[in-house]
Amino acid sequence: MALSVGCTAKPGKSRGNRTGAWRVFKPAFKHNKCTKCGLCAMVCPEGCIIEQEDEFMIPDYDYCKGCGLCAEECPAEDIEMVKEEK
Amino acid sequence: MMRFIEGSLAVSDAVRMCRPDVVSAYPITPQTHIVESLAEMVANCTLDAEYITVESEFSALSACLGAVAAGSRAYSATSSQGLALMFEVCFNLAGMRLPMVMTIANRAISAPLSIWNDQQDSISLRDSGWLQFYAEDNQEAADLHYLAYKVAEDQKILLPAMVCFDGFILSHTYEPVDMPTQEEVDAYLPKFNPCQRLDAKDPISFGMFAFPEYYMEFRYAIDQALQQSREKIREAGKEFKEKFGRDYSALVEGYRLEDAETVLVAMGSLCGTAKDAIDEMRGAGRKVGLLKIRTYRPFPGEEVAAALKGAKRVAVLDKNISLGSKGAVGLEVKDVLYGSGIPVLDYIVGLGGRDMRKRDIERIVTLAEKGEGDLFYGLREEVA
Amino acid sequence: MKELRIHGRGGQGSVTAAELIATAAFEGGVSAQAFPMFGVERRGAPVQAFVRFADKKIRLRSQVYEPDYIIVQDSTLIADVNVFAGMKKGGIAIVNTAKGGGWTVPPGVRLITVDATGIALETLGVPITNTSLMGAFAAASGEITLEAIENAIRHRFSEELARKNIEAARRAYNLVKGAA
Amino acid sequence: MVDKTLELFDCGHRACGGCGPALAARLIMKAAGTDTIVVSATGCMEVFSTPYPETAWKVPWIHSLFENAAAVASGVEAALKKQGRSEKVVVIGGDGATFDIGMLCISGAFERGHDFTYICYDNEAYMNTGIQRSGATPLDAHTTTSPAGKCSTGNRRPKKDMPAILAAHGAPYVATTSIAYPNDLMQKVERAIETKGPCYVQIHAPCPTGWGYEGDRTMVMGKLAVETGLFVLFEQTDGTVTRVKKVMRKPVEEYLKGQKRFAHLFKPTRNEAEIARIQATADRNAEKFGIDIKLKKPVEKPEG
Repeated sequence: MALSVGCTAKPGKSRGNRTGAWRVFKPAFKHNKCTKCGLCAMVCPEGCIIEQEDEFMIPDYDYCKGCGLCAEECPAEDIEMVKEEK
Repeated sequence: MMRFIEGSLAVSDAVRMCRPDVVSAYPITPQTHIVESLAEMVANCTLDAEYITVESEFSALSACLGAVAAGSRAYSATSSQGLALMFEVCFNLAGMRLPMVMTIANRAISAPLSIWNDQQDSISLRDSGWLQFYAEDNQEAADLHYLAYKVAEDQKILLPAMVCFDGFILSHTYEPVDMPTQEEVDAYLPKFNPCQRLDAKDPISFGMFAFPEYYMEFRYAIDQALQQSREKIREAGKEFKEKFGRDYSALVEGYRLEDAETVLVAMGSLCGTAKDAIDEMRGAGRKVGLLKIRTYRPFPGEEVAAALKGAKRVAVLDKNISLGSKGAVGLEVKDVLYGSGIPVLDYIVGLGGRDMRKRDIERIVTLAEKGEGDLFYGLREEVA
Repeated sequence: MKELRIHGRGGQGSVTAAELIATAAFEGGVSAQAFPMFGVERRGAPVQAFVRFADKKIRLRSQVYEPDYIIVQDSTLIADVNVFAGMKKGGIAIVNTAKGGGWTVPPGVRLITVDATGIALETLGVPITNTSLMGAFAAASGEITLEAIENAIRHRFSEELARKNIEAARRAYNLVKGAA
Repeated sequence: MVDKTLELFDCGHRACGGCGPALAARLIMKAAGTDTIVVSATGCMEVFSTPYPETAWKVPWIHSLFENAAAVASGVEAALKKQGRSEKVVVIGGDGATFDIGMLCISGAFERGHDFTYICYDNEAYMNTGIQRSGATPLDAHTTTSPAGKCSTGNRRPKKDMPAILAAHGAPYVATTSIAYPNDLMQKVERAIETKGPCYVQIHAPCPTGWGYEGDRTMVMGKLAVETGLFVLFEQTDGTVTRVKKVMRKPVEEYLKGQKRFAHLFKPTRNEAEIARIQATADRNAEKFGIDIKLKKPVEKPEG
């Protein structure tokens, strides 16, 4: 790859860094009591929780660092942090 | 048109004709007349630019950085402490490959506090990645601005440039300067056309940080651009000669080098005094010549070597000192002549406004003939 | 090449005088250079400014140590500053005074006194002596013509002010010419 | 209107899990929108979002130095003006860049009246270099340069009042907000950007690593700071406080206890005096901004 002039970059490149590998605990989105309020997506520091066609939220595990903020904030207590075996 | 004009005003008028979009500077002696004059032009609508009156030189250059990144042509001017305060931003502009031009009215650096001329300020930034031009007179000082923008903004170069002229000695001197017309400058200097800029339509991240696996390559790229800029300077100088008649196609300039046994090497206004001194010495049968270095960065090593190859000895006049070592030009010349057997003697002269007269040049030539060099010239007796 | 050193006090316009004289020389077809003594002097402190005249491009950048001419804008300086220092034989010293002289000058130096302040007060109404001294200098040295001075003044000042200043320059010029 | 679905701060950035500033960046960009140029100061956010060539920013973004973001933004704004362009300029800097080293450039830029919004993500210390105190570090917080010890209770000084300083520069809009209140944050950023002239928004952005709590508690910490009165959310227009977030105040202890940086106030012995000083800070804030929700009391019988 040719280097850019002056160390610049176009958007999109950070996706090359799969931060999902940092995860120890994984948020399991149970979709039992979920009210589709979207708070989990709003508070995710990664911005990796994505609304599906059925309006349920699913994290992109390629980037989810497993911080647990979504589980802590979920008003329906419908997200569970589980130890991940990789 | 020939005008009888103060050096600072010749520079500010040249800058005006370069059509900067953003001017940002902070007052400091002896540069101040330049930016006062530009502010007046903006106030009178003879210069269509945004003039940012910053709270420090550090912000002046930072604002210029932002302006260039956003795709505008930027200009600043400073001296001495002001340039020292810009140190960090200087490296940053070059590293980010953001071209602009800044005038340095060369002045000594504190302490002790001195408002007078030497070249320590800009020399201290020789490693920053900026092109550095040194003017002998106000004609060169003005002309080098058109040339500097042209080279700096070239797509293969994209580096900032300093046009250095000796504070007070040139900046406050009235002399005749041939000023071109706006049309002539427009025909020589194209509009700034950045290859990338801050633009919501095509987002780019500028100024990222580099891990060890990339940092060296980016520094290498800057060095490559500077190395290649020699050819671009020659080209731009040649075109300058075609358009304006004055020849800047070489990075150095020889004066009476034919059969010269002692060759003086100098930068800036000292070259003028040296030329007069050489004429007198030649009149007395002494074989003396001068090599003037106009472009210090990139350093014109090959030209210097070629110009000095016939000399019996070389006497370098340095208006700066790398404390604990030698003068910055002297070191470069020694490097270039390494292995040639030609002795290079370095003289630290004119620091903090110490006046250099013809007789001082003649005395230095005498010292060089005796092989006495690598010294501060003309120290007070109580020190010596 | 001829060299002129102007002695004055901060605020008296020595730099402007140097610039005006050099401009007049330039407009008269002579190569010229004018520069101040680079200093931090405040109002009232003794200051100097320099002018060089030559028939070819002036390259020399050092200060003026052995002047062909000096102009002393204020004779009270003479007690404290060696204004005549280094003057060349055959040189001319022009001193602004109403007294008429009495100072010891170096051998071979001609002393010319002119009441530039008096002329300035009568013609301009203010004690700004630059243009009167220019006239005196032109008459004494021959380095510049009265016509060149008039042109330089016209380029610098508005019409009314230019008229008065030209009058000041002429009167000093004629006074010095008449005395010669 | 803020488009909450807009994501202009991309995945793959290298912030710690549960990072308050990373969340701040996402929320800021939702409010700012695509027609924005971001100028960043050196700091944690700059480092975790732009290791070459992996930029997380989907808008034009520039970083120059630690202390010059406001000056760079001045130049960007001037250039846009000259070119007749309409993008909005937003500066994002941490509290070190804002309260301390960048103060001169910020003061200059605000005084000159450039049209830009300066956003400080305030995590109350230099996190990028390993948790050193800044002018935004609160009273008694332990940092590596304000350590608690035998003869120290941590940071000796209260937090600098940066909003007041910038309001004193004549900023037309000054606001404080917190990542714990995403809608409040987005609304204030949007208002700042819409307001012409230099505006300031300070976002309280808890840092799990620097403060010593688990990443899942970032929102909880943010809320507790507000609910205890230690960080007041307010809005100031042309020098007048126009809106304040009112709370049912909790004792400061509830906020302090959950963070390692205040652990020395509780262990080995409870430091009543210092906890009282911090409580007094909260009480003063409550008094000054009138944040307490006053419950209606039963009407007292007249005497006699």
